[in-house]
Amino acid sequence: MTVTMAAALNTALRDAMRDDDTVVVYGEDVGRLGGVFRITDGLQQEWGTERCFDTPVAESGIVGTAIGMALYGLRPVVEMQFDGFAYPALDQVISHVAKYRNRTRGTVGLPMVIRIPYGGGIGAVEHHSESPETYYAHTAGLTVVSPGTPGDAYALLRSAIAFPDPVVFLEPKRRYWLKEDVELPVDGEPIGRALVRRTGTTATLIAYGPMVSTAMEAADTATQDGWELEVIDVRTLSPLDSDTLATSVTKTGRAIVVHEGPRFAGYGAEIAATLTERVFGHLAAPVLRVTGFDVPYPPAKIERHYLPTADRILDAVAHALEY
Amino acid sequence: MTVTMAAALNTALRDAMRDDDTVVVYGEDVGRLGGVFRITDGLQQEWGTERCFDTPVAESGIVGTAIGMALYGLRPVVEMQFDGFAYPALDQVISHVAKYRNRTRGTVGLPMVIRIPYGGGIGAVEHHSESPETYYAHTAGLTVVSPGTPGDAYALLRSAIAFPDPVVFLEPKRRYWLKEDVELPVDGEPIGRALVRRTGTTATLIAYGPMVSTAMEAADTATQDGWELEVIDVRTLSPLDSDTLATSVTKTGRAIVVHEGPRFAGYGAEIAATLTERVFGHLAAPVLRVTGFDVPYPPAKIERHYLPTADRILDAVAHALEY
Amino acid sequence: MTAVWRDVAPDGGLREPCSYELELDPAQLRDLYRLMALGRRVDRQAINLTRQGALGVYASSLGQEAAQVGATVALEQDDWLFPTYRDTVGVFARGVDIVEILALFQGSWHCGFDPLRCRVAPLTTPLATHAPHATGLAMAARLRHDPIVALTFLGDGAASEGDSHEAMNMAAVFQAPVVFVVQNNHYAISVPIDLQMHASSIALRAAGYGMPGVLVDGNDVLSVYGATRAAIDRARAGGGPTLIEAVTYRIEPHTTADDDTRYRSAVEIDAWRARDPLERFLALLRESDMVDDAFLATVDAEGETIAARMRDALFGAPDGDPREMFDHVYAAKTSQLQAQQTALDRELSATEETE
Amino acid sequence: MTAVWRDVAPDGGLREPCSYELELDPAQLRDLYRLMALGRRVDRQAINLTRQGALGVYASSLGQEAAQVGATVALEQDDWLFPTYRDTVGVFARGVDIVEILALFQGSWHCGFDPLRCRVAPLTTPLATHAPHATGLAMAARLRHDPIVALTFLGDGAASEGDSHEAMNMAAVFQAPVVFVVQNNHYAISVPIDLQMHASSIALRAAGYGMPGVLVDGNDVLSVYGATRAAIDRARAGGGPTLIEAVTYRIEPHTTADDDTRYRSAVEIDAWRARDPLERFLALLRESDMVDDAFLATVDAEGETIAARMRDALFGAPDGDPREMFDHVYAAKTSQLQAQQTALDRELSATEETE
Ligand SMILES: Cc1ncc(C[n+]2csc(CCOP(=O)(O)OP(=O)(O)O)c2C)c(N)n1
Ligand SMILES: Cc1ncc(C[n+]2csc(CCOP(=O)(O)OP(=O)(O)O)c2C)c(N)n1
Ligand SMILES: [Mg+2]
Ligand SMILES: [Mg+2]
Repeated sequence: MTVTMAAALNTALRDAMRDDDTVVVYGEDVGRLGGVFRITDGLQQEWGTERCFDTPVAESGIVGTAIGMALYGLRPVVEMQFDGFAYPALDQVISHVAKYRNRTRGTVGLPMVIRIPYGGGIGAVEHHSESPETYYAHTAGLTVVSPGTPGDAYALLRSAIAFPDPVVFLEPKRRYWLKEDVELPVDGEPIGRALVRRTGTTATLIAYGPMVSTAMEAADTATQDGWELEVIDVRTLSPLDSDTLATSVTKTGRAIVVHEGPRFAGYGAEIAATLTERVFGHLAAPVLRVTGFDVPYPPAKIERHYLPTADRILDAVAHALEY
Repeated sequence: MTVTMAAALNTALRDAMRDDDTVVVYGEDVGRLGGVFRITDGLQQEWGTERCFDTPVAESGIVGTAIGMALYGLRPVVEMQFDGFAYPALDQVISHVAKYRNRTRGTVGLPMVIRIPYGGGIGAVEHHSESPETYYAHTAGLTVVSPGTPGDAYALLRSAIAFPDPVVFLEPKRRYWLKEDVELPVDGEPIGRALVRRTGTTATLIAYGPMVSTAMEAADTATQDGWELEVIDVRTLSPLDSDTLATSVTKTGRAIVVHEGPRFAGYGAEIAATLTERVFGHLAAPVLRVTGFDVPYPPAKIERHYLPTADRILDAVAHALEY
Repeated sequence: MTAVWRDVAPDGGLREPCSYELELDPAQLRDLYRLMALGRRVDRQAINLTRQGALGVYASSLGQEAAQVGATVALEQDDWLFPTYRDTVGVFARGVDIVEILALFQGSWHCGFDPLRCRVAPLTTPLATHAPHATGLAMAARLRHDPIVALTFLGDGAASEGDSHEAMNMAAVFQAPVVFVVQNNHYAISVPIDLQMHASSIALRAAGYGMPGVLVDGNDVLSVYGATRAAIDRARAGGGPTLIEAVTYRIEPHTTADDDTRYRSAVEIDAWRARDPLERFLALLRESDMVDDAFLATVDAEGETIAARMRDALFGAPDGDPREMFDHVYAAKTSQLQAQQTALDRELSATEETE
Repeated sequence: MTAVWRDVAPDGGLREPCSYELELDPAQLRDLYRLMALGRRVDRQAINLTRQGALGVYASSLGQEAAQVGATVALEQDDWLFPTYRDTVGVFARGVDIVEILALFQGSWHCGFDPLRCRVAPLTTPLATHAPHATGLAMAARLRHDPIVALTFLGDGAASEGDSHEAMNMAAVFQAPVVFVVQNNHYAISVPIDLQMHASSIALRAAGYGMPGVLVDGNDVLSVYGATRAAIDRARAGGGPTLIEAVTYRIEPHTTADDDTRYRSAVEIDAWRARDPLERFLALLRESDMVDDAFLATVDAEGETIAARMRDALFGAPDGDPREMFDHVYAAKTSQLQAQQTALDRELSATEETE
C-alpha cells in the first residue's frame, strides 16, 4: 500500500482515537476543515465535536488547556498550525509541559502530544517555514520526535500518543506528500531509538525529519564517487540515541550532521559535541555540520539556496575526507 | 573604587539616560521600587516617569511595545523580572525582535535592550533560576551578551544600549553583589569580543556570566596541581568570537566549556562543535562540557549540587589531560 | 454627510446610533469610492497573479474594502498604520505602492516597502503580535508629545490571542493614542465567530479596559470612516485608545490556498454579497448625483493601468539575489555570516560555471 | 444568613446588590471563621519561619483570608482548585497539609502535596499561566459529563497577562465549568492597581467574554462565599464560567523579601487593617451569638498545635537527597539522566569519604 506521510499521520490519529477514548484532538481549524494540511481530516466527522474540535486562535491557551485536560486524565493531541505560530505557547511548554512531572515529584505526568508541522521548502510566507527543534530539544523534560518517512510517522505518532510524558511531535511539512510502500498499521516504534537507514563505511550522515530524504539522496548519488555512506535517521531528537550514532561513527570515523534550522547553537552542535566526546579517538575528521544559515528563514523565492541539498552534503563528505 | 555588578549596571543605565535622551527604561516594578534587584534604583526619581516607568504585568506586551518604541525612534531598555518570566515574551523576541531589520531589508533596525537577570544560586523558588541563553543564542538576528564582572557589566550595557540592533542582555543575578575595584565609567567594550581573563598553557576554560568567577576560582586552585589554566570570558554569546577561542585552544590543545544551563543542545555544544571544526588538528582531547544537568532547575535546598563548581571543572581538566 | 455607528453599551446592547458630521466634500467622497474600487481591482489582479504563479499565495480583501479604506483614510499623513496580511487594500489606500505591498506574497522579500517612509508597519502574519507594536509606538509618541496616532487592524480570530489583550490593556493604562480596528469578517480561516467567542460583540471588551468600544457596520464606508475619525481625533487630543469592531465578511476563501466549501455555504456568501460595500456606497453617491459615468470610467481606467503595472512588475519577476539573505540580519555583517555568504557565493559561482 | 455582592453592570457601575440565601448553619459559619483564623495563624508562623531561615521566602495572605477561604470553601470535594503562590491560606482551607503546601517556599521541592489526591494544582509562580490549566480541566470535565468545577485564583497583576485573556475566552466559548476569582489586593508587587489597568473593575472584563462578572467585597467572607457558591452552582449546572473580582488588600509586603515602604504608606495599610476580614466576621458572629470565648479558645489552641507542627517539621529539616533531581524528569529515566545521576553519585560518595 502506498501512503503519504500526511495519510499515515491521519491514520495514526484515527487509530489512536479508536483504541483509546481518552484521546482528544484539538486546535485551530482541525475540526470542520480537517486542518490546513488535512492531517486531521475526517476525525470530527467520525468522532464528533467532543473528540475533535476547533478552538479560538490562542496557542498558549491551546497548550495550557491541554495541560488541564491531561491533569484530568485525557490524552490531548493538539496541533500548532505552523512552526512559527507555536512560539506563543513556548512559555506553557517550557514552564509547565516540561516541568509538571518533575514539579509534582512524579505524581502528575502529562501524557499529551503537541503536533507541529515544521520546516521550509513549501514556498510559504514568513513564519511558516521555521525549524524550532533546538528550542524544544534543549528543554529538559520534553521528549522531541520527528519522523522522516510515512511508516515512521504512523508508528512514532502512535507511540507518542501512548507515551506517559509530553511529546513535541515535529512533522516535516515538506514531506507530507512523501510516499512509501508500507502496510498500516505498523507497530509503534519505541521512542528514543535512532535507525540506520542505510549502511556504509565511508562516512556517517546523521539527519532527521525533512533531511532524511535529502541525506538518502546524497548517499545514493555518492555511490557514483565510490563512497558508501551510512545514513542514520535520528527520529527521537530528545532523548538522543547516541549509542547508535557512536557505533556508526566508530566504524566510519567521519560524520556529517544535517539539519534545516540555523547552525549556531543548533541541534547539530549537540550531535557533534556528543559524538566527539564519545568517539574522539575514532574520529578522522571533525564532525561537520550541513545546516541552514544563521539568518531568519528567507523569502520563498530564494529559500532553495538556504535549504541543505544533497550537493552540500557531498561537499561536506569530501571535506571530511580531506582530513 | 569598589563597585558591585548591581551598582555598575545601575550607573550604566543612569549614564546612558544622561547621554541619550531617547533611552527609556521600563518594565515590572522598575520605577517606584527600582526593580526587585534595585538595578533601576533612583532612575525614576532622577528622570521622571517619562523616562523610567512601571508597566502592567505583561511580558509580551512589554517587549512588543518596546518594538513600537524603537520603531518610533526611542531606545527602550526593558527589564524582564526573572529569566523564567521572560518566556511569555519569546514569541515577540523570536518573531519580531530578531527579524525586523531583516524583514524590512535593513530599513528598520530595532535598537533596544532586553535585560534579563538569569541563573541560579540565590535560593529562589521555581522559575527564578533559569539559564535560557541557548534559546536566545540560537535565534538568528539577536545579539546576546552576558557580563561576568562589574566593569564589563557597565561597559557592555553601555555598548548594548548604543548598539544599532536589539541586544538580549543576560545579567548573572547571583553575581549582582560581586565586587571589583574599577573606576566608572569605563569605556564601552565592543560587542562581539571575548576576553582572555587569565593566560595559561595546560588547558582553556571557557565561561561566561555567572561561571566566569567559578572558572577563575578553578584556575586559581589549579596552580596547586601545577596546572596553568587559560580562562576565556565569552562575554558576547552571539555572535561568538571564535577567533579568540581558537587561538587559545590551538595553544593549549584542550578546552573545557562551562555553563549553568542544561547541557543537552545547550550553548556549550556550539562552542565544542565550533572549536572542533576550527582546530581539530590541535586538539589533544575532545572539548569537554561542565554544565547544569538535563533536569528542570532543582529546588533551592539542593541547587548547589546542580551548579557547576570549581571542583567539577578541575575534574574535567584532569579528564581532558588523560587523553 | 453624516456617518452613523453605534457605541456598544457594555451590557451587550447597542446604544442609540451616534452620528458624526463628516467634513468630507464631494471630491473626498468620490475619492473614497475610487480607493475602494481600485482596491477591489488590485485585489482581483492579485488573485489572478496567484493563479498564474506570480504570487505564492494571497489573502483577499474582497468584501472588506469599506472597513479597510474607511479606517485608513481617516489617518493623517504622519500617523502610523499597523496592518495584517489581510489588509492589502487598506495599505494600498494609504498610498503604498501595490507592487511593494505584494512582495510578501510574491516571496521576493518579507516586506517590500519602507515602513519608516510610508509610516506603515510590515504586513504582519503572526496574529495580534503587531498590536503591542502599535501601542508602543503610540506610547512613544505620547512620551514625546508628538500628536500622531497609531491604527492597527486585527481580525476576529486575532482578538483571541493574548497579545491583543496585553496591547489593549497597556494602551488604556498609558492612554496611548492608538485605535484598534477589529475587522470581524466572521471567520478565522474555517472557524466561525461563534466558536471564536461567546460574547455578542468584540467591542464589548473595551469596557474591560476602560476605553470606548464602537460597533460599526463594516460594509458602510462612511460609518467606518466616521467612527475611526472620531477615535483618531480623540486619541490625538489625549483621550486615549478606542476599540472599534467593524462587522464585515470575507467573500473569498481565507487565502488562495484555502477551500472554503469545507466550512461555509454558498448561500451564506451570497447573502453577504448582497451587502457589497462598493455597491452600497456607489448607490448613495449616485443618488446624490456625486458621480457620473465619466468618473466611473476614469476609475476603471486607472484600475486597469494599475493592474497592468502589477502584471508587468510581478509576472516573470526575477527571484532576487540569494546572497542578500545575509545582508540585513544585523547592521554590521558578522564574520560568521560573512563566511556563510562566501560559501554560498562559491556555490553559486560553481553552478554558474557549470551552466 | 444572607450574602451580598454586586453584579457589575457593564458600564462600570454596580448593579443592585444581589443577595443569596446561604445554606450555612451555625456550625458551618463557625468553621468559616475557624479556617480563616487558623489560616492567619499559619500565615504568621510561615513569616516567622522565613525570618528564622526555615523557609526561603514566603508570600503572605494576611488580609486576604476572607477572599481565599470564602472561595475555596464553596468548592465540593471533587472540584479542583488552581492556586498561586499567594494562596497558601486558601489551599490550607481546602484541607491540604500545611507542611506540604510550604515545600515550595521551603525549597525542599516545587510542590509538596499530591495534586491528584488533593484536587489542588501546584501553587503556580508564573502569573496567570495556570488559568488555562483550570479552563482545560473544566473543558475535560464537560466533555466527560462529569459535574465537577474548577476554581482558579488570579491576582490583579496576573489579570494583565495574555494567558488570563485566553483562558477566559476559551472558557466562555466552551462553556467550561470554571470560576475565575481575581483577588484584587491593590498591588502587583509595587505596582498599584491604577497603573495595572484603566477600567474601574476587572470584573468588567466578563462582559467581553460573554460571562457574568461579579464584584465582591473581598474582605467579607460571606459575600465571597455566596458569590463563589452561586458561580460554582451555575457552572456545575452547565451555565458556564464566571469572573469574580474580590476586592481586598495585601497587608504584608509582597513577600518576605520585599520592602513595601518604598511604594506605599503606613496610613494606607492602616486604613485597610481597619477593614480586617477576621474581625468583621467575628463581630457578626458575636452579634448573633454564634461564638463564645470557649470556641475562640479552641480555635487558638488548634492554631498553636498546627504552628508547633510547622515548626517541628520545617525547622532544621534536612535538605533532601540531591540525586532525586533526576528521578522525576520522565516516567522512565533516560540513559543520559542515568549517567548524570551516576556522576553526581560518584561525586557525593567522594565527598562523604573525605568528610
Ligand atoms: C499566532 C498565529 N497563530 C496562527 C496563525 C495561523 N492563521 C493564519 S490566519 C488565521 C486566522 C485569522 O483569523 P482572523 O484574525 O479573523 O483574520 P482574517 O484572516 O479573518 O482576516 C490563522 C489561525 C497565525 N498566522 N498566527
Ligand atoms: C509571568 C510572570 N511575570 C512576572 C512575575 C514576577 N512577579 C511575581 S509576583 C508579581 C506581581 C503579581 O501581582 P498580582 O497578580 O496582583 O498578585 P499578588 O502578588 O498581588 O497576589 C510579579 C510581577 C511572575 N511571577 N510571573
Ligand atoms: Mg476573521
Ligand atoms: Mg495583587
